[in-house]
Amino acid sequence: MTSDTDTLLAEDPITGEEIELPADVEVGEIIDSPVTGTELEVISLDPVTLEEAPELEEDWGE
Amino acid sequence: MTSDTDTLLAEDPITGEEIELPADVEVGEIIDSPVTGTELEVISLDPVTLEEAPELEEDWGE
Amino acid sequence: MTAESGAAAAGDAAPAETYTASVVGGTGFTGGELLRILAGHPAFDVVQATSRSADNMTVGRSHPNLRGLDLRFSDPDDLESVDVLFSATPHGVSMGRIDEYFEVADTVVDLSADFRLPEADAYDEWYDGHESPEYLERAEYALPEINRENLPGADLIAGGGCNATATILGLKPLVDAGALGPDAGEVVVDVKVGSSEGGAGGGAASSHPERSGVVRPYAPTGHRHEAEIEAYLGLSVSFTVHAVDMVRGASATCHVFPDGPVSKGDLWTAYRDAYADEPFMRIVSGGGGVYRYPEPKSVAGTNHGEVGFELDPGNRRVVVFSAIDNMTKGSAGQAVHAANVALGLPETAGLEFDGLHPVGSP
Amino acid sequence: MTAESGAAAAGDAAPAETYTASVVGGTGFTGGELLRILAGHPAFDVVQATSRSADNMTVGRSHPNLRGLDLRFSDPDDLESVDVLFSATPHGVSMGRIDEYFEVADTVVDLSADFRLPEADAYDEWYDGHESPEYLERAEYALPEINRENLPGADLIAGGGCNATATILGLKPLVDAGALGPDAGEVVVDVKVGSSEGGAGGGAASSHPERSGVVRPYAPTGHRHEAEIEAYLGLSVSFTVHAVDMVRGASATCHVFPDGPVSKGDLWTAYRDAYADEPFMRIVSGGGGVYRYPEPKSVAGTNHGEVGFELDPGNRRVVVFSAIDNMTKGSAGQAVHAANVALGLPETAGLEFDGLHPVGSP
Amino acid sequence: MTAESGAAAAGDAAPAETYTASVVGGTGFTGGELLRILAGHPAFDVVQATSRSADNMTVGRSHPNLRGLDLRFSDPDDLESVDVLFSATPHGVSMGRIDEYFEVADTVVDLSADFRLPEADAYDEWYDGHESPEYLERAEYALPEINRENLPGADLIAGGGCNATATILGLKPLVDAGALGPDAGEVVVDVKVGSSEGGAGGGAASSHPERSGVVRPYAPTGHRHEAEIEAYLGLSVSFTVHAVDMVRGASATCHVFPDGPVSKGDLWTAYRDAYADEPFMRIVSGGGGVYRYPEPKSVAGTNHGEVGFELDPGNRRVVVFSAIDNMTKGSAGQAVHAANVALGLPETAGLEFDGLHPVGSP
Amino acid sequence: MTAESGAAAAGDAAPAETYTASVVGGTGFTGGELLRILAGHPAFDVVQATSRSADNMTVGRSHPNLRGLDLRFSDPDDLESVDVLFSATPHGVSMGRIDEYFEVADTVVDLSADFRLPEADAYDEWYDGHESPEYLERAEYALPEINRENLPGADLIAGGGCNATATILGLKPLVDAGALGPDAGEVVVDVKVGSSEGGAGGGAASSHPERSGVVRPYAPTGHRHEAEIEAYLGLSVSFTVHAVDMVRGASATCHVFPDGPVSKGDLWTAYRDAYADEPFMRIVSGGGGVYRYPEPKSVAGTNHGEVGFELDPGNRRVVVFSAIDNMTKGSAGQAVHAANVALGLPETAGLEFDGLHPVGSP
Ligand SMILES: NC(=O)c1ccc[n+]([C@@H]2O[C@H](COP(=O)([O-])OP(=O)(O)OC[C@H]3O[C@@H](n4cnc5c(N)ncnc54)[C@H](OP(=O)(O)O)[C@@H]3O)[C@@H](O)[C@H]2O)c1
Ligand SMILES: NC(=O)c1ccc[n+]([C@@H]2O[C@H](COP(=O)([O-])OP(=O)(O)OC[C@H]3O[C@@H](n4cnc5c(N)ncnc54)[C@H](OP(=O)(O)O)[C@@H]3O)[C@@H](O)[C@H]2O)c1
Ligand SMILES: NC(=O)c1ccc[n+]([C@@H]2O[C@H](COP(=O)([O-])OP(=O)(O)OC[C@H]3O[C@@H](n4cnc5c(N)ncnc54)[C@H](OP(=O)(O)O)[C@@H]3O)[C@@H](O)[C@H]2O)c1
Ligand SMILES: NC(=O)c1ccc[n+]([C@@H]2O[C@H](COP(=O)([O-])OP(=O)(O)OC[C@H]3O[C@@H](n4cnc5c(N)ncnc54)[C@H](OP(=O)(O)O)[C@@H]3O)[C@@H](O)[C@H]2O)c1
Ligand SMILES: [Zn+2]
Ligand SMILES: [Zn+2]
Repeated sequence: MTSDTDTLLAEDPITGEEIELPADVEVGEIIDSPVTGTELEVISLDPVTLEEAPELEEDWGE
Repeated sequence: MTSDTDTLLAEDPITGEEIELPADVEVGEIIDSPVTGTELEVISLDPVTLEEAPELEEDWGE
Repeated sequence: MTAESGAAAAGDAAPAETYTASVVGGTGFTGGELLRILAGHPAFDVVQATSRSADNMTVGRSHPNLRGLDLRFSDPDDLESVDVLFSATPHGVSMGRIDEYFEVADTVVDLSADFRLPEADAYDEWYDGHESPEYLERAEYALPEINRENLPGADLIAGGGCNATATILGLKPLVDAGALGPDAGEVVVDVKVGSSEGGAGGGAASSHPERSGVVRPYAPTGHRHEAEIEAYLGLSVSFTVHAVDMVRGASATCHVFPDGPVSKGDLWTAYRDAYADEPFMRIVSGGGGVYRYPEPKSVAGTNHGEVGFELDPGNRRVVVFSAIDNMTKGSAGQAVHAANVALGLPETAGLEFDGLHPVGSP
Repeated sequence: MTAESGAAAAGDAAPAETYTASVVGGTGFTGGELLRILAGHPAFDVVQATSRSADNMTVGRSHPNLRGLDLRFSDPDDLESVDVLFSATPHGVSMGRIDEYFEVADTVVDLSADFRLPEADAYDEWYDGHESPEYLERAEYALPEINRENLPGADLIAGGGCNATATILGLKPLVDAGALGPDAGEVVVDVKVGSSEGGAGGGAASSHPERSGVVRPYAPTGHRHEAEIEAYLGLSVSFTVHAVDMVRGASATCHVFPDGPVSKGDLWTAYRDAYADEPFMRIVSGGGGVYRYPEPKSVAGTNHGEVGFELDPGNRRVVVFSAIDNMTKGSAGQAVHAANVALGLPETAGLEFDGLHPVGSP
Repeated sequence: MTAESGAAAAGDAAPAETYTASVVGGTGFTGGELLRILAGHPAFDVVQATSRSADNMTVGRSHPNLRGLDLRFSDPDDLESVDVLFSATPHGVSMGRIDEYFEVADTVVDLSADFRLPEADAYDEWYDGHESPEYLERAEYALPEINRENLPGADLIAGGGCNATATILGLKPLVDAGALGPDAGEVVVDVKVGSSEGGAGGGAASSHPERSGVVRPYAPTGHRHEAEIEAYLGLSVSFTVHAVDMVRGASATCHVFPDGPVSKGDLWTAYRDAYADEPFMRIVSGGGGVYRYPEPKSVAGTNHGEVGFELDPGNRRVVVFSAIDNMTKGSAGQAVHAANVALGLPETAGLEFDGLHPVGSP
Repeated sequence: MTAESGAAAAGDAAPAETYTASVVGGTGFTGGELLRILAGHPAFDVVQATSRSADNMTVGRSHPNLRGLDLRFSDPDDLESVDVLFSATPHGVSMGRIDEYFEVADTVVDLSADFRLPEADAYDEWYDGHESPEYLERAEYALPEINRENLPGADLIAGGGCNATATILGLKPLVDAGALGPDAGEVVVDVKVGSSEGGAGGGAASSHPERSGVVRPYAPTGHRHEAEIEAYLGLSVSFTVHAVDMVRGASATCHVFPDGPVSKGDLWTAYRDAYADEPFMRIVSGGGGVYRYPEPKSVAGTNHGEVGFELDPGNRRVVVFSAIDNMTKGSAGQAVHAANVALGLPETAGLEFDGLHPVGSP
């Protein structure tokens, strides 16, 4: 549905699978993995490296 | 229950009844009427004059 | 009054009198509410609660909040002698047993519709007639806010209907202030009630899957409480009742078109004149925060009634909101309140609970 | 229209045309509902959903039912060219961006109040004025049941308000039948709505502990939807809205006092004349079983509207009940329905879901 | 297969075959769900729905969402010949009528427990024995995620129990990955279910006032679904079921202590291996936003199952969450899914609905 | 102690002493609950309730049940001298102000986690460290059922966490009876809680549309209350918390695998030994009627705790159910109970409310 010209490829840090990201992602941006739904932080761009984002425990109302 | 030394007297702008307010109210402060519950704005202090505060329509989720 | 309570009165200072009480229909919803209130009431001593279906079982088996109460249901055919008999049975039961009730009790407080209407004709029109019409004149309507002066000493007290109570409490100040004279427009009363109004023995429509999440017109027109409202307010109303997703609570929205223009100040005067000295009535009308108008959940579990109003200048309408707990102010609490007045007890005795916050859908 | 869909139209029989679509305000409640409907619609291809707060995140993160949708939110400032742009933003956004919208889209369907009222004056009276009044005449009200003839080919469509939609659907048959002429009494409309009506960004009053179990007067008088009802029904109504404990649903109870006596037969005729051929309207009025009158939960998740009525012979009142899902018939479904009519698609395309039973408080 | 569907198959391209179907127990909750799904299914044509209590009444009277369906209930003793007979009756009915069913139908899909367990002994232990044990071997368990390979061509299909389905879907990936070998600790399964699980004919405990707002242990131990889980997972579990305040939904939290240490990566691998290609299964495990783990309301009305997990490093526990709609994936949807596989139809046919957001307590 | 209460003590018989009290965090949920309980408590006189956000507003504006209370919020920086200061602020506030608290008050009762754990290390591990570790030894855990002997005369009392309270109350009898020795299996605690547990300031996940109808894993693993349970039961538990659709209530289901075989009689003995003399504890385990096991709604609004159990002979499991109201027994009620013990007042003073029946989702 998203036009495929506008995507980047990266590796999911949890499953190792190849995933698609929008072409305009920037370093430091948080984006969710299409495989696991996990929030990932963009660590570098060339190549795109992703890391699990630290969880915001408290925002969820314990 | 509140110690009675610390109160001011004023007139409720809606019912005309005499009401008690905390001694430390300031001009511009919003305070609720003990009679009607309406939010009142402190217009002046000597004597204490109150006016119905404008309602914040949108804060209540229509 | 029993010897016991007489002795108590003579003897010592505190809780001067103790009255023995029984509850007929003790497994029911309002019967359980009566038991809860009476168990915490300083002047009542519950000696019997009846049930045909749970005879000999503990009261706490039906009402888990009353597990601490050391009482078992007994057969309604074996009534004990008491000072005050409360009856919380379906419509039609008390009218057939009223003589029997007076044989065992000095005072009878009935929560059903059986003695609510002053005229026997009304029972022909709205119900299936009346078996003991000779008691109708003797009966006093329980709602102190409109009938306090006739309650002291009354020995037959008829609890109001919950929707009627909400409506009467909402509109009475306007009636008293003369705002609803001959030129007034139609009075539309749109009621929303919880599932406990149907009593403990619900059918398919009362099952959780079917009854959850509803806004269900369950008495579109022709609700019997209209008769009561007409009798005690002198007002014919257009009445519609909806079931909504709560267990306790009745909320009446009254759309009123007064004779002539009224101001917000007029309304405050009318409502404060009516209720400023009432121990259970609160005027909640505008203001800030989350709770600006009457809401059933603000009064759930309590004998409070909340009323409030708003003005629709464009078309001269006054909207009146009235909220009660149908189980308390709308039945068991009202009954105990009336009994308090009848017996000369402090009006709020046993009815001090102020409710909870936050609270979900009580 | 894109080349793609043009080609499709020329070429072959089945799914003749495909239209590209975008949703501005895609994280919102009605935006999510639009995405749900469009994703299942045979003639639409969603190419963009915007969000400022969730830019680049998957749509499924906001709307768990759309986890299967391979789409990420993008910035509302970078709008793609589409055939149809749906905007589901708060009041005031679209009126400021409408020129921009038409630069990228052939057809604009706006779900806010920005283009609903025909006259700019009304925006001064009920809102804070209008920034682009020149578009008001061009806009067509989305509700096909009252405006079908003007929708084909329309390029600016204004979705109705949910409470207004429920009310208009309930009363229109009586207006058309001439029952509400100059001698009719006041029309009282008492509405009950779910919490999704407030949108995704609720405050303290919308939190679960405070909002659960309520019957809360939240627009006692002066609700803006009155303007819409007056504009499209030619009727001034006394309007009060209550929040009740459900998430989806708007239920309007209209208390009506017609010019002269009406019979149940008259009512059936009026409502059947109005709705017998409407694909989404159902008349539910009496009968047996649990569901005898309109209820929001019977139509939850669907584009159906239920209407029903009852007669109060004593005082000439007609009570009309009308129930819709505010997220569907009351906004996103209505918008797609209107787009279907505007583009010449089958009216029910994408809107076939019939709802669930049993269902709790959807 | 009927002549009709044969003709269709021969004639034209699209929906190659149409199968006639009947639903025994059509007034019930799962019967209604079957009717809803089959009515929207491209390959089924519902020709009969039975009821003893609502014989001759329209289906829409029981199920308001099906008011558009032109079908009346008929007597279960007058079964018509069909391709597929679905039976949604209480436990014990089908086992007594199974010969009769096969006289009128080529394929029988039974939603009760009557043909779920492979061994007759198990019926002696967990139920009251079995009347037609000779059919047990012939029956295939309906859940395609664990029994897909045996379904094509099956003519007796036994729908799983809803709590068993939730549990099996949650634990199967761990079993397949070998994480629950002989040294694993106890497997605790703590289930929360909605009120529709009890079926349409509830008693006092199912009435709205008693059933609202509960967290009620209703099967503390000894639930019959344990037998099914043991039969299909080869795992003995400690099983407890609670009723909570929703209508649809079953949520199983499985507390598991694997043989040895596992990592989050191991878990992702196990679950993706099991479900990546499953059309209805979703892994929801962490991430951001409001919906981070499986929730029944995310799948309400759909045939989806959500599973997720979390790791408790301190004590080597894996917590697995599994959520389904008991009426769909947990019964009627599973049954149609299995029938699709059995008949060679596309697996998702008739089961495309993706659910709603926001949604309250469906 | 103030002169006032000293005088009272010296002078006359009835309510011997009156203690002045203040509530820091008075707009919050547990702050409001404290105010409700203290306002009805015969021995306390509330002289101050603080709020930064509602300074000078009436208490009734935040808590509609307290509209009858003649008290306005004041600034937490202007604390009055009182006998007992109750603090109901978020974690981390009290530890920074504790010196200040003791300057104005003789006794401090803190409802947050700030003084709950006996060791400073635990704050490093589970929280963000501790600012005033020197107070930890002085603090007494509030729950009288496990710490009654240390409360008399205590001047720093630390209220327990609600989920920890439910768990500790459920498991303590088994620990005391020695059933959970070194050979016992894992202890799994599966908790279900209401939305008030999150406090008054909820975010998106707490909004009514998102929070209604959920069974939502909100602390799958790693919940901080584990630390408390370990500290006071000496037991490491596998702990998972789910949000369900109620406002008040915490229900813990503990799945326990004792060292060796236990009988139902053993269990009754263990629980009766632990709780037969406890004024607020009830054992509810089997029996008839609708309410057979502990349920949060049976204790809503009360300081009662219900515990019950069932035996799973097949695999030696004991299932323990424990239900409390998180706002009362789980926080404010527990705090007042502890203060009663500390000051030598009757234990149940101010805590007599027995709850409601029927009641929906309180
Ligand atoms: N629910 C409300 O909100 C409400 C409000 C105002 C007034 N009321 C009125 O209060 C009355 C009771 O209502 P409810 O809601 O409490 O009803 P309910 O829950 O159905 O209880 C009825 C009780 O009456 C007993 N009972 C029934 N038939 C009887 C008979 N022939 N003789 C003796 N006992 C009999 C039943 O117990 P057994 O079958 O075990 O004997 C049960 O305890 C009704 O008249 C109702 O109109 C109710
Ligand atoms: N809810 C109903 O039942 C209902 C019924 C009928 C009509 N409507 C109308 O439909 C509209 C949307 O209602 P809703 O309930 O869906 O509201 P909502 O849930 O609050 O959603 C509003 C959406 O608009 C986006 N947004 C807000 N300001 C924006 C701006 N300046 N520019 C671009 N995007 C903006 C928000 O996302 P980001 O902040 O992420 O950009 C969000 O996606 C309103 O006009 C409402 O009156 C609603
Ligand atoms: N509810 C669930 O979540 C769920 C999930 C999985 C499996 N199941 C299983 O599905 C079956 C149906 O459950 P349900 O919840 O739909 O039950 P239900 O709502 O009680 O419906 C039962 C249906 O069976 C009919 N029926 C009863 N006895 C019959 C008989 N002797 N002969 C013919 N028809 C009879 C009833 O209608 P009439 O009385 O009008 O004939 C009714 O239509 C049960 O075996 C249940 O275990 C249910
Ligand atoms: N909710 C429960 O079920 C529960 C159970 C057991 C224990 N607890 C504990 O009890 C405490 C309160 O919980 P709650 O649910 O009542 O929370 P809440 O509803 O969020 O209330 C917090 C209160 O503290 C005030 N406050 C916040 N920060 C403050 C500061 N820096 N200085 C002074 N006042 C401050 C707030 O009012 P203003 O912003 O107006 O000042 C508000 O009145 C928490 O520590 C919680 O862990 C809660
Ligand atoms: Zn509910
Ligand atoms: Zn709810």
